[in-house]
Amino acid sequence: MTGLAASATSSGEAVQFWILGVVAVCGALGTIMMKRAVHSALSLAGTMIVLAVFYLANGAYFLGVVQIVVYTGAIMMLFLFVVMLVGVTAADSLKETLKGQRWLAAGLGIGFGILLIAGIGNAALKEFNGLGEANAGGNVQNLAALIFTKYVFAFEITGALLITAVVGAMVLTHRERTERARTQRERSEARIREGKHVPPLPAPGVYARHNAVDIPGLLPDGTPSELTVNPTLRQRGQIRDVSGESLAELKALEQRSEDWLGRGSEDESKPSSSGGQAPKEHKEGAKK
Amino acid sequence: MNPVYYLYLAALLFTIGAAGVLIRRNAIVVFMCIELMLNACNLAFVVFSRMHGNLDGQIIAFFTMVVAAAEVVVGLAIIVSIFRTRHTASVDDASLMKL
Amino acid sequence: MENLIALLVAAPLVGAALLLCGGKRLDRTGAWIGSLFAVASFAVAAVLFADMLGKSAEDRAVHQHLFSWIPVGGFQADVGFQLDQLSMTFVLLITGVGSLIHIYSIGYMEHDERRRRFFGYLNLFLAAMLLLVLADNYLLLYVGWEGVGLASYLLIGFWQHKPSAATAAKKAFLVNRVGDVGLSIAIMLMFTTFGTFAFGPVLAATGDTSEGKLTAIGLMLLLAACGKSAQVPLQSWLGDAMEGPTPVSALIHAATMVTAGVYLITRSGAIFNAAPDAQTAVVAVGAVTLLFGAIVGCAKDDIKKALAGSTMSQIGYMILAAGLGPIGYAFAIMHLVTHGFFKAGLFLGAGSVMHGMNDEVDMRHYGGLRKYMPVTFVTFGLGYLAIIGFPGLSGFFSKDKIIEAAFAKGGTEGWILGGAALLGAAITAFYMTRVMLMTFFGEKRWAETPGAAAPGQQVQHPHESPKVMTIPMIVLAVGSVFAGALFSVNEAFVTWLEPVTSFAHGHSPLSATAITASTIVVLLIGVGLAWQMYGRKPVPAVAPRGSLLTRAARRDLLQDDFNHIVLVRGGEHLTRTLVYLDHSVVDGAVNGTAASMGGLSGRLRQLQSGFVRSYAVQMLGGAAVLVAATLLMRGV
Amino acid sequence: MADFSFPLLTATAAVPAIGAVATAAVPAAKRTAAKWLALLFSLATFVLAVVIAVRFRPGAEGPYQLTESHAWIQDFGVRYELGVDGIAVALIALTALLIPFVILAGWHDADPLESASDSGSAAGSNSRWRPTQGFFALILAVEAMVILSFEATDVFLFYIFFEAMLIPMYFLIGGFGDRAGAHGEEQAATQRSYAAVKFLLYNLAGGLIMLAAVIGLYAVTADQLGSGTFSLQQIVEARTSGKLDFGTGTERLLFLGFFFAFAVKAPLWPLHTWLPNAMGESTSPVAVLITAVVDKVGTFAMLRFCLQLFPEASSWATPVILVLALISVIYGALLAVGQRDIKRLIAYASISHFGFIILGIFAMTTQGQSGATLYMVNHGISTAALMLVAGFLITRRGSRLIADYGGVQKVAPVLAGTFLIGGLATLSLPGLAPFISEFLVLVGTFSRYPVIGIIASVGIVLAALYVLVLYQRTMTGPVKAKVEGMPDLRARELVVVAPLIALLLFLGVYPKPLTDIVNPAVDHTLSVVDKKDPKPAVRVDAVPGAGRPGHAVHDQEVEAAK
Repeated sequence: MTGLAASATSSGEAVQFWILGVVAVCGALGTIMMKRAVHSALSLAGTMIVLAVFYLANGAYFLGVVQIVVYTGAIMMLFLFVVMLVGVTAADSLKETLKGQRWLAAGLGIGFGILLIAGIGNAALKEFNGLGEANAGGNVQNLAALIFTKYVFAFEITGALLITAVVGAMVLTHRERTERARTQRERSEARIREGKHVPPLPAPGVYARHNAVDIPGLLPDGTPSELTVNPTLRQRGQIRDVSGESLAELKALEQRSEDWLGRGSEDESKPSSSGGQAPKEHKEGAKK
Repeated sequence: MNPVYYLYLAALLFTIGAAGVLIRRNAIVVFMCIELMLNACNLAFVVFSRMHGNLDGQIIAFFTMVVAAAEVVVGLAIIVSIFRTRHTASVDDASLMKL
Repeated sequence: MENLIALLVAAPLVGAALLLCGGKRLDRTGAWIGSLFAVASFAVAAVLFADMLGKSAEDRAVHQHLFSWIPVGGFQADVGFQLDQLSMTFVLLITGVGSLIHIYSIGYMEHDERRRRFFGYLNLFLAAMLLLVLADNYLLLYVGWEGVGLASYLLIGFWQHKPSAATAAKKAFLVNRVGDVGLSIAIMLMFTTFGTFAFGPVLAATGDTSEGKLTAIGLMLLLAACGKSAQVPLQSWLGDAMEGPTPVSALIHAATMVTAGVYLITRSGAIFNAAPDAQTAVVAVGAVTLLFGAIVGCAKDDIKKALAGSTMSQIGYMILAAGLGPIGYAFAIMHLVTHGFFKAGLFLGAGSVMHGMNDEVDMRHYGGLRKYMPVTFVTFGLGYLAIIGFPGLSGFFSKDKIIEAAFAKGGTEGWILGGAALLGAAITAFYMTRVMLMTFFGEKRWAETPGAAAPGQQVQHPHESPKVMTIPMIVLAVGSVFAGALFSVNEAFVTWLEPVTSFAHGHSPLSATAITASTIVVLLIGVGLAWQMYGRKPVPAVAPRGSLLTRAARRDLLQDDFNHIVLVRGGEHLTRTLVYLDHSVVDGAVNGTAASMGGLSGRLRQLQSGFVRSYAVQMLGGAAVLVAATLLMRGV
Repeated sequence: MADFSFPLLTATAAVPAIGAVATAAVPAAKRTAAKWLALLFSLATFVLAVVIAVRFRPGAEGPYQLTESHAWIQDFGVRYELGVDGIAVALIALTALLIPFVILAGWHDADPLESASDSGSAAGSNSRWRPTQGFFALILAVEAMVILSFEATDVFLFYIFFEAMLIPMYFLIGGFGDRAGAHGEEQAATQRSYAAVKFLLYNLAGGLIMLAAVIGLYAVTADQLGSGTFSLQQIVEARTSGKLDFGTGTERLLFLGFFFAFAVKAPLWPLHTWLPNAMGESTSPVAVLITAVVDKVGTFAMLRFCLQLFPEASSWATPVILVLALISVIYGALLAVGQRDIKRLIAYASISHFGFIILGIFAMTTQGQSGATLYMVNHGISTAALMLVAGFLITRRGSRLIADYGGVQKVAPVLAGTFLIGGLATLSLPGLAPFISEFLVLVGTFSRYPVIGIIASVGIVLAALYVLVLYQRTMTGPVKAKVEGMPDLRARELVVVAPLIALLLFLGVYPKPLTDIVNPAVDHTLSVVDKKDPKPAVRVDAVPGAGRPGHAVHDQEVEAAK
């Protein structure tokens, strides 16, 4: 392990670098290219894991672990939470609205990168005295020593910072109820007053043999009712419309009973065809 | 192999992140890109600490992580509250200095 | 005794203050108060005069230092008086004639409701004029110099409701200002040359000074004199100044103020003696003006304007004499005094005539008045005889001496000047006779009853003026008869002035008798000519078109038109363009800058789109620039 | 002075400041009380100024007296340093003298309009309501700042008040106008705000450039003296002892920085165009405040700071400045002739007079600079007299156009008389104070630059022209219909005008008290600039007034020259 931290880098590390480096870059590109926020988050997580490995490779064992735990563990999860929370319009079009913004961004980005690389290039970074003796007593212990001696002040301040952040987050997100919550009576009265849809909303899944929340209930004629499912789900397009399927199965049932009653078998293929199209609809419903 | 390549990689990631900040309109993704930039910096710090043979770089990277965590918390909170009022997370829509 | 000198100035000053700040309650008594103060200062003058006669010629000059006025570094201006023979002469003339005219005005201004202020102004004038002649340094003299200018401004424009009067007053002040600039520059030159501008040191130090500087000073003094004494080219104001009440014309624009120029030149004699070129300029101005004024005087039908022209020309004589140097100074002053008498008398006479004729000034509406106002006729006549230099009367002695001195200048110059002087005498005789005839002789060109009035004739009830007006006229007439003779008795006047204005006998190519004879001859020619034109045949009630010269002379030889076209119009155009430029260019430049700033900021505002990402782009650009800068710094 | 414990100078500046606060605090209903309070404070200030003048000993050692010095901002060597020389004393006296008259003259200028007074409290016409308290408080504030800037001997301290002055002036110009707008109150208001903004921008531009110069000065001193300082005295001493030496280039730049600000304030051609607007649109007391008090700070600062801090640069720039001043003299006079608006005419006349002042300052002769200082005082008084009477005239007729008047002399003789005297003072008639200063300036200029002196004296004639034309068009001639019922000066107005006229007469006849105070300061300035009066070509032995009182000054001058 200490060898890893030494100045002379093994060829193994080189291989590791070249492979994982490519992965990291791909992850980064994915982050900025992917259409859905979720995918961006995932690819970013990938990059971070790679970076964690690189930390380890550079002798920052503690950081490597922290990277995985805190970043990929905590922060990315936080991201995903928010994405889920906000994710309704998460799929934003990559079409540029600001004029010339994209070209400017590309140009500046490339120029900046070139500048940085040039800077690194002409910086004299030849000699490497590795972390051999720095990590002598163990990386974590030495870090701890530094944090609690040399950087103790900054450390305390970061503590304060974190507290502040927590409070801030609470203040920002916690919404104070300004008006008194309306009692059930009042709500019902209001519903009567506005007159449309007086009874409570119908539950989903009724009359269909499912009772999952994402399946609209069917009206007597078998068509699905919008009212029965949560609008958020509808908006996300995560409703499974089983109307067609259930109708087909109804038909198949009648067919079977007729068969069983020994009626004319002039229409054999129907149930198979209907049964054949049902799963397709099912899939579509799921995909929608 | 010369660890300077790590630095090149860091620069590359940083640039990509910056470009992302400029290009993406979704606030969350913008935040991610910022995280990406921070991470690039961290990588550079770690590599530097290896170069100089002392742990200060790592310490800085450590602090950076803490700050990044705090920043994400607050930032995301802000995004959520904006989303509540505007029903959108696009940074372009938040072009006025009022909610 | 010298402490009285301040009293001379103080008395009329107090009077002026009293009358101007006194308010309504002095309205009735104002006239008498003013006259009282004038007479008081005359009394003081008489006392001082008696005292001076008591002393020997050398220590007659008296000084009184009051206080240090403007002490700044090397620049030491004091308020101090110097009373020597020259000043004394003027003091007597000013206070004497001044008092008489005050008294005369009591009658003349009887019906003017603002006469309190009138007498206040008159007193103010007396004070300023006395200050002028009593000052012991040029700066204090300058104060008096402008003071009389102010007084004359106020008095010319006394009837301010008449726009013509207001304009005339303004014109007089402005033209005088031009002259005053000359005086102030002269004082500055003296200061830079001698380090002082007190009479004593300056005039003493002329010996060891470059002639060029002295010439410059002399010319500047001459400019001042031209302004104040209405000499060419600054004479244009005197004619219009007749807009003022007649006593003012008599006192200020005939007897005293206009002669200040002569006083200045005589006082600065030492400078002029050392600067021949300046002297030449002086005599040239004098000669030109005496002819100019005489010619103008011939053409005017307004009696006061005619007299004004004559004043101009008489002062031309004095300036000419003063320009002749030691041979002339004394005679200049002498003529000044005699002129003070008879010209004042003539003006008062004219005033009396106007008083009797409802302020009618056009001589073509007079005629045959001798029967109606005998006293006026007699006094005016005596003054007339005096001014044309009728043998035995004062004008004869003084003018004759000047002509003599002019010849005595010597060389062709002498001949030219002498000739001019003679010619002037002839013309004087002509126009004065003309005035006399048109006013008092011939058919009356007015009617006593409306019925008898022929077309173009006014109804007049001419009557003799009250005693309070006639008595001063009589006194002045007496003076104009005997003064000359009195002065000439074994050159009393010359010897009197000699200690101040060094005197030298001129040696003219012609004998004195010859000159006297020739003067009498030209005199007779002039009178005869006038008799021919105005005495024998009746005077037309409307002025005939007249010859080109006549018409030019009526318009002051076109000098005013020149002023109007060149100075007034030009000035108006200049100011108008400047006003425009100030608004459009000087101010416009600034406003333009402001506008362009506004435009620029409007353009810059586009950058602040409010889009976070465009800000981010700018940030990244800035970061890139910084990195590049760092690299370059490290690179080199 | 060590033996002098009571901070007289601070008190003199503090009294009006306190007065400003007190006046502003008076409740809105008690307008008259506010007026009297303001008047009271201004009079107290005047008393203090008189005390200063008495305490001040012309012959004493050292350039400044009654000095106070306290550390203020150590890090930048900024000290609270006050001190007066003769020039400052004269100008402080002038300021403290004029303010009571300004307040008296503006007694009713800030009253609510008749229409506003009845319906003022009601909604709508609040915009036309002029808060009286504010008006007088602002005037007092201006007085305090002006006095402090006359007293400050620390460049930074001076700069602060030099700039802060603009704020109350801005509101005075923009907020209060005489109801003589030709096209109604609304347009008058827009013109006012235009004038106020113009005033502010011009002076701010100058001030900012000066700020740069001030910082530069600090940098140089910090660089060369080790510790940077703004103290005028220290810098001058360091210069003379050779410890401090700006390079030629730096000195010239710094000089220009300072001079630009002062030239805007003064105002010098071509930076003058703000003055006519400001004076034309503001009420006549405010106009007097501008031209007679505030602008004097500019010329005063030229004398105290430009010349003493940067002698070489001053003498380097002299030719150009003299030419500009000459242009101002002639140009201002000519434009005054061309004006149709009484107040603008007076404004341009002031521009011409400021040209004279600057001429005198940069002629670098005793006469020139003493003359310039006297000129500041006399011009203050004479313009105050003329402008205030003009203001009375304008408020009577409700118009600023000369053409609207005529024959006033017949209906209001006293008003006409005072107006004429003010005008005569403006055209510097001998016997009135301005003559002395103007003549001194001309002599001083002439003795070193004859040609400029001669051209400048043309200004005398032009002055006569514009004054007399103004008087003739307004006061003489047949009585215009609108002028018929015009009342003569009231008691209050006489109280304002009479003392000014008396002062003009007194200083015209006996200016010695003033010259005695001013001369030593001028000699000190000249010794700093290291200039001597040109000696006359012919040495006349018999100098008049040798061994007389008033000749002592001459001896002092000789000593100072050593």
